[in-house]
Formats: sequence, structure tokens, C-alpha cells
Amino acid sequence: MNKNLLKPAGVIVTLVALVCSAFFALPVSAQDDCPTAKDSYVIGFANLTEDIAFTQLVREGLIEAAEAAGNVELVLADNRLDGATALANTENFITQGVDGIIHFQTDAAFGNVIMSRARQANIPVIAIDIPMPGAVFFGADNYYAGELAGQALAEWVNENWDGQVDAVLMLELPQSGEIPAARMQGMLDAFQANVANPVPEELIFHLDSKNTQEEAFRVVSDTLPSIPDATRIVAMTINDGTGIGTIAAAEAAGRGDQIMVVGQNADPSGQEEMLKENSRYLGATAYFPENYGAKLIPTMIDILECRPVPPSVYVDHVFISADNICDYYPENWPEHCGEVTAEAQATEEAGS
Amino acid sequence: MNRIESAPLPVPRGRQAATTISLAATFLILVVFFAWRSPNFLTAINLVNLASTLAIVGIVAIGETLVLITGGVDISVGAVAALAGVVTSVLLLNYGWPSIWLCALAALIAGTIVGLTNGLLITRFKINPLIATLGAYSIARGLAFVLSGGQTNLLNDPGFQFLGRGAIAGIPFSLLLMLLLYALFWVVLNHTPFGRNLYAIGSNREAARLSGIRVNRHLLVVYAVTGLLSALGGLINVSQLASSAPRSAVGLEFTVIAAVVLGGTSLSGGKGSLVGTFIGVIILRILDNGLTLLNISSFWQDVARGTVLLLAVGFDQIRQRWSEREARRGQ
Amino acid sequence: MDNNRRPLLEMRDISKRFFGVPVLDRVSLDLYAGEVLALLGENGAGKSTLIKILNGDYQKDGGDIYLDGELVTLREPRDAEAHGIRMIYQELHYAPDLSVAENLLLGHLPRRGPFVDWKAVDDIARKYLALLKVNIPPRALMRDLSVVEREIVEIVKALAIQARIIVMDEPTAALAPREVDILFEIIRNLQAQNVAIIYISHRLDEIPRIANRVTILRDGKHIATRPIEDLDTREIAQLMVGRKMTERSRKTAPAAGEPVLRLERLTRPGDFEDISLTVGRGEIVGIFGLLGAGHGRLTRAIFGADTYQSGQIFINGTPVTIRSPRDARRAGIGFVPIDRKVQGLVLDMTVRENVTLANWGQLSRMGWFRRRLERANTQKWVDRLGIRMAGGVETRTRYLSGGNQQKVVLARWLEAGVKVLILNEPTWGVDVGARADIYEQLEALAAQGLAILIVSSDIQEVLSVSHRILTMHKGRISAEFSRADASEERLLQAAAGGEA
Amino acid sequence: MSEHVASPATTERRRLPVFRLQEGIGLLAILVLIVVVLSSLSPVFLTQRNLLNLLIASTTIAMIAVFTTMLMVSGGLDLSVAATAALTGVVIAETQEALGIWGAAALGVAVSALVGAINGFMVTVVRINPFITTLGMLSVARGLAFVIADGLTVPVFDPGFAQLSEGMIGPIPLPVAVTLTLFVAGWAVMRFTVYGRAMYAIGGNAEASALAGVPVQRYRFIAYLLSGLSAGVAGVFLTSRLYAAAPQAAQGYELTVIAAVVLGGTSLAGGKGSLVGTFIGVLILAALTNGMTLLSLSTDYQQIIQGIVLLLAVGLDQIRVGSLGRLAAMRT
Repeated sequence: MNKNLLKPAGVIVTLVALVCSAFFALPVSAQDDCPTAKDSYVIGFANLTEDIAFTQLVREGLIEAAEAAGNVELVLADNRLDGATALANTENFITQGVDGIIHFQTDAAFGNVIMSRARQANIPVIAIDIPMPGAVFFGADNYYAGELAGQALAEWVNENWDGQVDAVLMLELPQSGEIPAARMQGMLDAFQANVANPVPEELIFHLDSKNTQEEAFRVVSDTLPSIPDATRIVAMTINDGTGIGTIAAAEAAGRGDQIMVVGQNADPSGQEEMLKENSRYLGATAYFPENYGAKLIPTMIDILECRPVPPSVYVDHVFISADNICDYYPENWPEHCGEVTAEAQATEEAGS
Repeated sequence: MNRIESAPLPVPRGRQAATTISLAATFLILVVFFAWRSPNFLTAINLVNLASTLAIVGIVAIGETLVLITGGVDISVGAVAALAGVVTSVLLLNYGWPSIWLCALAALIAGTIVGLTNGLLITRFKINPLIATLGAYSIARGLAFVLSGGQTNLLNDPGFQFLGRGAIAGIPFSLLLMLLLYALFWVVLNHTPFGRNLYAIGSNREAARLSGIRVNRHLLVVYAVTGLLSALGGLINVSQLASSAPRSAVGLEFTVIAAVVLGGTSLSGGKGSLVGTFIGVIILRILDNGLTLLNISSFWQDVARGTVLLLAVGFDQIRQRWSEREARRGQ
Repeated sequence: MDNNRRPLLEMRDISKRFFGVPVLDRVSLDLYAGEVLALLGENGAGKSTLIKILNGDYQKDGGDIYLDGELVTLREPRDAEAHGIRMIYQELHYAPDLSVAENLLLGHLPRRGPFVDWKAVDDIARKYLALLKVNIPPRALMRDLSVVEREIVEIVKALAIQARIIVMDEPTAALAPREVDILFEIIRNLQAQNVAIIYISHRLDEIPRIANRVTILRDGKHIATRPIEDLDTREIAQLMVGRKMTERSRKTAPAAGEPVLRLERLTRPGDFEDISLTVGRGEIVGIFGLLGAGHGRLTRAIFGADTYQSGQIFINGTPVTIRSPRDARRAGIGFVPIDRKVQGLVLDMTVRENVTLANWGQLSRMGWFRRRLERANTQKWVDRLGIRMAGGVETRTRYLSGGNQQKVVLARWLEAGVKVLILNEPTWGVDVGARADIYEQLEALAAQGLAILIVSSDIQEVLSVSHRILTMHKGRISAEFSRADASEERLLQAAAGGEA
Repeated sequence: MSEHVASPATTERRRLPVFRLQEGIGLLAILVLIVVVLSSLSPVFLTQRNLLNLLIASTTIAMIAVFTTMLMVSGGLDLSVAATAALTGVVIAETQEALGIWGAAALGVAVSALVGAINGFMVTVVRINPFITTLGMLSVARGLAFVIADGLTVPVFDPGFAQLSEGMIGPIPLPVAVTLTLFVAGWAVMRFTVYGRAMYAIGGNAEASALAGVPVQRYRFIAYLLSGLSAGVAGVFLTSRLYAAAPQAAQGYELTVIAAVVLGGTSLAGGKGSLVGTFIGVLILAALTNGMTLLSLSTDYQQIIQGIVLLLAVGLDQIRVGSLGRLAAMRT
């Protein structure tokens, strides 16, 4: 749709324009092989939230990739973890005349309305992490990412605690729906499947982390007294921050050596935590959000230039721990990894 | 001259005492209930846990009590706590300040500055405290995100962690610090002219002004102290978690106000006590702890928290009106 | 008075304008140590502005203030206080949740080191309370005191600070005669200690008893300053108003019509007991009592603002149940409360909105106001009662003078079409001219058939307006007088518990 | 005999309407300034389409703000509105199959009315401070929303129901039309009806109103009831617009609503305020949010700027009104 048509005043004009653009869209595309192909593109990106490291890395990666592409102008917005805001951002993008939208929003249930708006305006959408009907999915396989962490934890328990665990703490995020639930389920399923002695249901504590360190700290602090005799506790957390809060609670209770934690994301704070001496953070599944952009922008350009794109693009997941961190993030930890060798860099490229 | 209404006068602190007693009753009911339902509630390990996690809300609640006594309100405390944590870690990690204590000092100063700004907006520009601190809340929270770039930062300084996790003779240091502050501010509030003036200001601002009390200066100090205490709460939070995040202490303001009001401090000013606040803080903490121990869903915990607040305050309200009616009848 | 001495205080050519309008126009005032200077004038004459300038509340636009012959600047109340100037406002300023002792020493709590010296607080408070022979426990909360006691504490407060100049704005407005005597006693003691007093009052009869000199203001201008010996109250009133006043003549009471309001053994233990009375159509019944006699509480109970325990209220012979002001209004009772700013008016609403506040039902249809009817009715009462305001009925009542505000409250009940009007201290804080006006209006209303019950602690008021007078003592009716029988002495005696 | 009227009062009164006009103009000036700045920075801002976007996005806040204004004029406060809106949405989502979508919507609105009624009961009968009452209710309603939805966002899709937010009345989207109607109706109610007069009277002086026979507690109760109800209606429109209901929906809207109302000149102490002001207040906040998003300004900075605008607008207003306040103080 042509944004210049909208500039003159008059709502009726707007409506006529809307109808016209919808009307003429088909004949035009019949004339040309790819009506959406252009010399340069405006792409809207609405981030999940600006508040957490993960999404910030996604945004930075996108900005970098857009610059690298050369012909892409990125328009940014923030969905603020809110469906209404995501919808408003979609409408703003349409008004701004973007060619494509990359949406990272809070819940699949909001996908219907967002996609209906985008379809009306003939704008292709890529959905990050949370699938939307008719959008190309890009992002995590949350259940699988969970499994990686659960499996690693089970192996560590088999090795160090003879496969015995006295309690399992699940630091969940129930108010955020299916995505975190899939991660948590993946972790728990893989842990139970791989640990020598699966843990009975009554020793599994489902706690609401509310996605903050201090809430994780509080619920773990309050739960530990109810398992005074447990000396082998594992915790699986929804992300690094809640993992850090969990460990802090155990340490504050003087039970730091009785716990082992795995998490998700492996953001810089999580990486730092796992690199501590005697760290109780075994590791976290990495999503490499910093690399999202490098794949998203070309994918979007492919869509716009009518090249075939698979319906889902999954990112790679790797369980990051102190042992392999130098393979993936050597530049973050020069003291730990020593000189960044060409070899390591090569591995990193391969890994991502 | 004879007294004209010859009713026997209640002891001044009697009314407050009654509120404190009904609070203590609420407290006891909760303790008994949780002890009955959860075998782990009254264990030493849980009591230590309770003791070591009181300080953040407890310390910030001191400032909020002062503010409420003057008839104001401060909803920027949570944002200030978060900002303080962020300032500490950013100065240490991004600006390479030599000592974490120096950074912590800067954070306390930053908190005080936000508090002073609140005070100035309220006294100089005569903006309603709710709106002024709502604005400050927005700005401080925004600043916390801008400064930290939204990052969680780890702070692994064993000395600094003592603040939140250390113990002296088995008693958590943060609890000791909190008790010390309660004692200090109790004395300030009850036994210094400054403290008494705060009651006068909340009770009747015009009377206070006409009595030569520098009302604006007092309010400035109160909001600054609240900023300072919020920042201190933020530092203890950071120390306990060994990390700082701009998203921390979300909703702290409401928890703190709930605790203070639960403690019998009036939102209309002039009335309130730190003893009440102390019990209010403990009640809310016990509620959280007990419900978690009982493995109750966090969704129901929200419902329970709101209900207890309404019941406790409502009951106290009814009791007060009833006793006033009794007193009138007695005349 | 030795007039050769230098005055303690001189205010020379003080001018003050608000938004370009002069409120004070080169007003001068001098005050000598040890004297009582009565500062008189009608509401709006500029008294309040003048003393607020003296207290540092307002900044003067012109003129100088000298203390002991030295030019001083008074920017805020603190400055005034530092110079030994102390103000007691008509509206009391106290902290209800603090104790009497703390209120006495508010802003001046004695300390030991950094702490409050509670023993000293107690001692000082006791000392000054004893000075006034006041039996108020220093540890009682202000909130629990009666209005009178609160005022006394306020006066003691000024003493406690050992001011050289004390300004009293209507200090006796809430005091019973015996309490007035005590106050005057104290003022004389203060004079003996060379304290100078500026005394503002609407009760002109008090002035000769206490003042040495009077200064009279009118329309923001200085009219006269004379020794009290040179003037009688009539002359003072004339100077204040600026024209001749006619003495109100006491007409003979008209015959009362059939009873409209009848109370039978109305009782609330502790406040009033066994109150039986009737008010007839066209009759004005006055109840006189000293403060605390329970007559104020009685009016609130009749109106449903307070409860009563037993007894019965009849309107036109029919028993009615009154549990709320709404019930009372429905029964045809109107109530003009003692404090019109707190209980009577919504100050930020217009005259129209205040006049019609009790009559929404008739002025609206399906919840929507009939604007024209509302305006017309309001205008009718404004004309009939002579409510003066420059901006018409859309003026906010906040900006009306006390007398006109009172008339607005009156108009409200007339608009609501009540049969009985109860007035509690109807001319409290209303200046001399407006008072007479209100009395005339009440008489006219009675002549039209309204039953009026006036409750007052002002003996002159009760005497001059009532057709029939009851006295209350300790919650009971102690005597009844016809207009002809009533005299100041007999009323006082009956109200004080003596036999009539 | 004639009574003396003080001269300062006279001039004051003459000035008063001018002052009120100036207040409105000051607010409008801020709005115009924001619009001018934003449209010069973003070519899209002043397009019809964007203005409609902006209006639609602010309907939730605006609908609630109408009734919050009434409530605040009466001296009340309601922090539970956003949670109530979310609760309504969740109730609709969970009962849509059993009751049909419209039955579910009716039930959702009924629930919101119940929440408002409980608030009203707590404030008027139990007499708990409104701040605390509605803070407690915020916690309860939000918690219940999560409990009922089990924390999940639930799709609500029904073509007819979606028309509620997507239908057009002429050129104007239905929710915008409804909101504008609410504002106009609310304005008329506040100006011309007994209910509106009661709000001003109670907020101005509750004691005097009660002594004039105004059923103060009943009107207060109604104001809370309507506040809850409006949150419910806003929740219905929000759900219809999003094709889904989330228990965490509308988080933090309570403060935005209060900010908009206060920005519009309604006093937190009650007795003063107007829906015209609230309307401008809502527009200011909506324009700011929309404009800053168009400019791709990061949320952190948006938050800071919103805080500053709130403080500036209220602060400037206070300074201007301050002189009036001092004058009024003098007269008492």
C-alpha cells in the first residue's frame, strides 16, 4: 500500500485507498513476477520487550544485519510483553508503510489478530519464537532447548551424586504461557529420562519465578526450609536471571554446595555465573539471539523477493557450560579462554 | 475551670496500642495457621530464612512510614531501589571505579537525590505527592534501564555480599541493620523534635507552619531519607542476589505501602508508628513464606495477599469506629 | 496610657493589593507595650490582611513596620515569631493527633541534647495550663478535646512562647461568658507583664471591657484610632459601617400557630435528656445554653446528623423517624449548621449549586436538571434574602462574605420547602451589619409561617430574635421564658443551673 | 441594610472564568506542541490512518478514564481498573463456549460490576481508604484472572464479537465512536445531571453535602460501581480487539489512567475536574506514546519522557493555579 495516498486528509480517502490497494494488488502481481521486490526495504521489528538481555541481543543483531544488508531500513518498536501493544505496533508499521514485519510478541493467541491486519495490508510477517498463523516461524525449538539442559543436568547428577537427587526445583513462568512451559517440560522430561533414579513427583517443586531474580530468590528461600534434609537439590530455571536468584538463595541459606542449577539463554550474566569458581550454575542452553538478525534479515528479503522460504526456521541450540564456553563466546571471556585462536573462531563460526 | 466535657481521656498512645494489638492478633493467627498446616514453618531453618529476607521491604518501609506520617506518599521507592543497584554495578563494571563501597556510596547519594527531587517537586512546585513520585518512578525506572542497557550484572564481592548474606552470631546482618534502623528511627520519630514535627505536619500542616516549623525543609528531609533508605534496600537486594538488574524491585512500592498501612499508619497523615510498620512487614512476609511452604499457586497468593490486606485494614477500621462509638456512649 | 513612650510596634502606611485591587490603602497602626488595642472593622475591611502582614503570612506592597523603633522585615511566620509576635487565628490551627502538651510547644519542643525533653514538655505545659487555671490533662490528645478546650490550648500556646505582641482574632467567638472572664483575666495579667495585644472581635460589647484603644478600618482604609473612653459601642459600630445604625426594636411576639415541630422526651444519655418542646407555625423559639450544655448536639440529633436513643419527633402531629439528614429533609426539617465552611457549603460550587443542593428532586426530571427552573428559583431567593455577590449566581460561594454565605445556606432550605428550620449559632463569625440583616430575614420567614428553632450561646442573639426562649443546662431544659419575661440575667442564671 | 462585599473578591470572581479558560488552553497548548514536534519529526504522524491508530490504541485507557474522572471528582480513587479489565477478558474467554460469546461478555461485565461493588462497599460501608481498598482489589482481581485462565492467554474469536472493535460507524471505528460517545455523555452527565452535581458536591465537601441531605455514600458507591463497570466494558473491547484474553493484559494501565486524568486538571483531592480536560490528557499521553514509537525511541527513554511530561504539565498547572490558591486562602 502506498503511504503517499494516505497523506491527504480525509478518512474516506483513507478508506478508498485501502479498498483500492486491496483491489489492485492482485492484477499488479499478475503483471510482475514479484510485486514486492524493490531496491530497498523498510522492515519493521517489534521486540518482545526492551527489558531483558536476550531481546536486546536480538535487536542489536538485527540492527547489525540490516546495516550489513545495505538496502534495509529498520523501524523499531517494543511490544512490552503486551498483546495490545503488539497490535498497536502492527498498525503503526502498516501506517508507516513497512514492506515486512518481524514480530517478537508475547503469546500465540494474539497471532490471529496481528496476522489478520498484516494480511489485509499484504505485508509478510516473520514470527520470532512464538508462532503466528500464516507467518514464517523463526526461532527456538523450546522443548528441544529444554531437553538439552535437562539432559546435561541428569548427566552431571549421574556423575557426581550417583544419580540420586533429593529435590527438584522448577523455576517457572506460568503467566507467560506455552513457550516457557515447553522449555520447562523439555528440561524436566529429559532430566527424568536420563537420570539414574528418576525423581518422584512429590519431590518436584513448581515455583513461580515471575521472571525476576528477587522473586526466584524469595520462592527458593521459602522452599528450602521445607526440604531441610535434602542435600542434593537440582533446579531448572526459565532463564539465567532466575538461575542466578536461585543460586543466591541457596548460598544465602548456607546450602550453596547442595544445589546444581541449569537454565536457559546463556546470556552474559549467565555465562559469568557458570564461569565462577565452584559455580553452582552448570550451564544454560544457548539460543544465540545475537545471531538471529543475521538470519532474519536475509530470510525477510527472500520472502520479499519471492524466493522460497521454509515455513519454520529453527535456530541452533547448544548447551553452554564452563567446558565449552570458549568455543562459542571466547571474546566475552578473554581471561578465561586465553588468546582467541583462529581455531576457536572457526569453531564458533561453525557452531553458529 | 472545670473540663466541659467531663469524659475521662484515653491515654494518648492507647489508640495506637489497640491497633498494634489487633495487628499482633493477625500475626498470631497467621503463625498458628501456618504452623498447623506446615510442619516446616516453625523450624529454625525457616525462621532464619524469614529473618534474613525481611530487610529490604523492612528498611524501605521505614521511609514510607515517615512519608505517610507527613500525609504524603512515595511510589518511587521500588524504582529507586532498582536504580541504586544499577548505579552500583555500572560504576563498578563499566566505569571501573576502584571500590564497590565507593560505588555503593554513590548509589546511596543517587537515591537521596531522587528523594530530594521528589521533595522539591512536592514542596516547591506543590505537585501532589502521588503524581510527583509517579513521575519520579517513571524517570528512575527508565534511567535504570538506560544506564544498565537492560543488563543483569553479577557482583561477586564477598565483602559486599556480607551486607545481604552475612551473619553476626547467627543473626543475619541485614536483619541487624534493619533493627538498628528501626531503633534509630523510632527514637527519631518519638523523641526528637524533628520526628514530632513530622506528626504535626501530617496532622495539620497549616498549624505546623504557623508554629514556626519549617514544613518544606522537613518534607525535603523526609523524602530524601526515603530515597536514601530505598537505595539502601536496593543495595541489600543486590548484595543478596550478588547481581543487579534494572527490572528488580518491581511492585516494591505497593508491598511497602501495604505493609505500612497494615501497620496502622494512616494514609491521611498524622498517625502511624514504626512498631506497627515492623509488624506489618513481618505479616506480609509470613504470608508469602507460609503460602509458598504450603505449595499454593502464586496466582492464589496474589488473591490471598489482597484479601488479607483488605480484611486486616477493614477489621481495624470497624474496630476503631466501634470503640469510638463506645467512648461516646460512655461520656 | 503614657502616650509619650515610643510605641512597641508601628505599622506605617501599609498597602497591599491583590491582583491590582487595593485591600489595604496606607493603613497605619501603633501599639504600645502593655495595652490592648481593639482592631475593628466589618468583614473585608482589611483586618485579616493587616495582621497577616504583621505575621509574615503576606508580603506588604508598601509601608514599613517598626518594632521598638527599628525597621523590620517579616517574610514568614518564623520571622514574626522571632520578633515576639504571635498570632491566634480564629480558625484554630492545631494537630489533632498530638497531645495537648506537644501542641502547646509545637515547633519549640525543649530538648536535651538532640532529644525532646519530655519532662520539660510536661512541666512547661502544666505551668501554663495552670496559669489559665485550665484543667486539661497535658497528655490528652487534642482530638479528644471539646472545641472550647482546643481554643484555650491555642491561647495558652501563645503564652508559652512568651510573645511580646499577641494578636487574637475573635478569641471569644467560641467561649461561654464565664470562659470569657477567664480569658480577660489572663489578658490583664499579660498586660501587667507589658505584653501588647491586638484584639479583634465582632462582639462589640466586649470591647469596652478589655480594650484600651480602638483602631477602626473600613474598606481597607484607616478610619479612626481613639481611646476607648471616647467611644461607646454605638459610635464604634457607626464608624465601622460608615452610616447610622438603627437599634433593633423588640417587637411583641406574634401568637404562635399550631405546633409544627414537637419533641417528646428526646434523649441521648450524656448529651441531652428528656427534651420535650414544641415550635409553632410562625414561631421563633430560641434555645440558650452555655457551650457544652448539649443544645448543639440536640440540633444535630433532630436533623439526623447524630443519633438519639429514645424519644419521639413529631412533625405536624405525625411521628417521624429520622435516622439521617435525608430523613429530616423529607420530613420538612432544614438545618443551618454552626460551621458553614465545613458543614454548610461546598465552597468551590457556585451560589446556584449551593442553594439548590437540598432540592435536586424537584429541580430535575429523570436525573437531568431543569436548568431554567434552577436558575429562576435561585435568583428568587437571592433577591428575596438579599444575597450580595458581584458575579451573580454563578459566583463560587468561597468568595462570599460570611453573612452572605450564611444566607446561601438559609436559601437552600427555603428552596427545599422545609416547614421547620433549625439554626445552630446562626451568626457565628458574621459581622454586625449582616447579623441584623439575618435576624430580619428570619423574622420575615417566621411571619410567612416557617417554624424556626434557634440554638445559640450568644445571649444577645437569643434575646433579640426569639419569640420564646428555652434554656438548657447539662443536657436538660432548665427554664422557659416568653419574650417579655426574658432578660439577660434570668437567662444566664437559668443556663448556669440556677432556678429561673 | 446592605452588606459589604470585599473588593478583592470582586475582581477574583471576574477573573475566575478567564483562569479556567487559561487552564484549558495551557493543556491544549501542550497537546499542540507535542503534535507539532512529533509531526515535524515523523511524516506519518499526522496522517488520518495514524491518528485513527492512535485513537483506537487509547480506547481502553479513555473509556476507563471517563469514569475514573467522575470517581476522582468525588474524591475517590480506583487502582483496580486494569486488573478488573483483565479479569473481565479472562472470564469471557473461559465461559465463551458455555454461554456463547455475548453471554460470556455479559457475565464478564457483571463480574467487573461486582468488583466495583465490592470496592464501593469497602470504601463506603467498611470505610477503608480508597487507595488501600483498590490496591487490595488490584491484587485480588489480577490473581483471580491468573487463576481462572491458569496463566494462559486464551483465544477469543467470534466474527460478530470482533466487529465490536473492527466495525465502523461511517468513517469512525466503533470503539472510537463508543469512547467519544462516552466522553460526550459523561460530560453532559457531569454538567447537567443530579449524578454529576453529586460528584462535585461530595468531592468538594462531603460533610456539607451529607448535611444537605445528599445520599453521599450511595453516590460514592455508584461511582465505584461504574468505575468497575467501565473497566469491564473496556475489557470487553480489548478482548474483542485482540481476539484473545490474557490475565496479564492492561498491566500498569491504572497509573496511566490516573496520569491522564490528573494531567487533565482533575484534583486528586476531589471537587474539581472536567471530562474535557481528561479528554485532552488522554490525547496527550496517546500522542506521546504513538509518536515516540513512530520515532523508534527506546522504551526506556519513552518512560523517562512520559515522566517528565507528567511532572511538567502538572507542575506548570500548579504554578499558575498557585496564585489563585493563595488568594483563596486569604479569604478564608
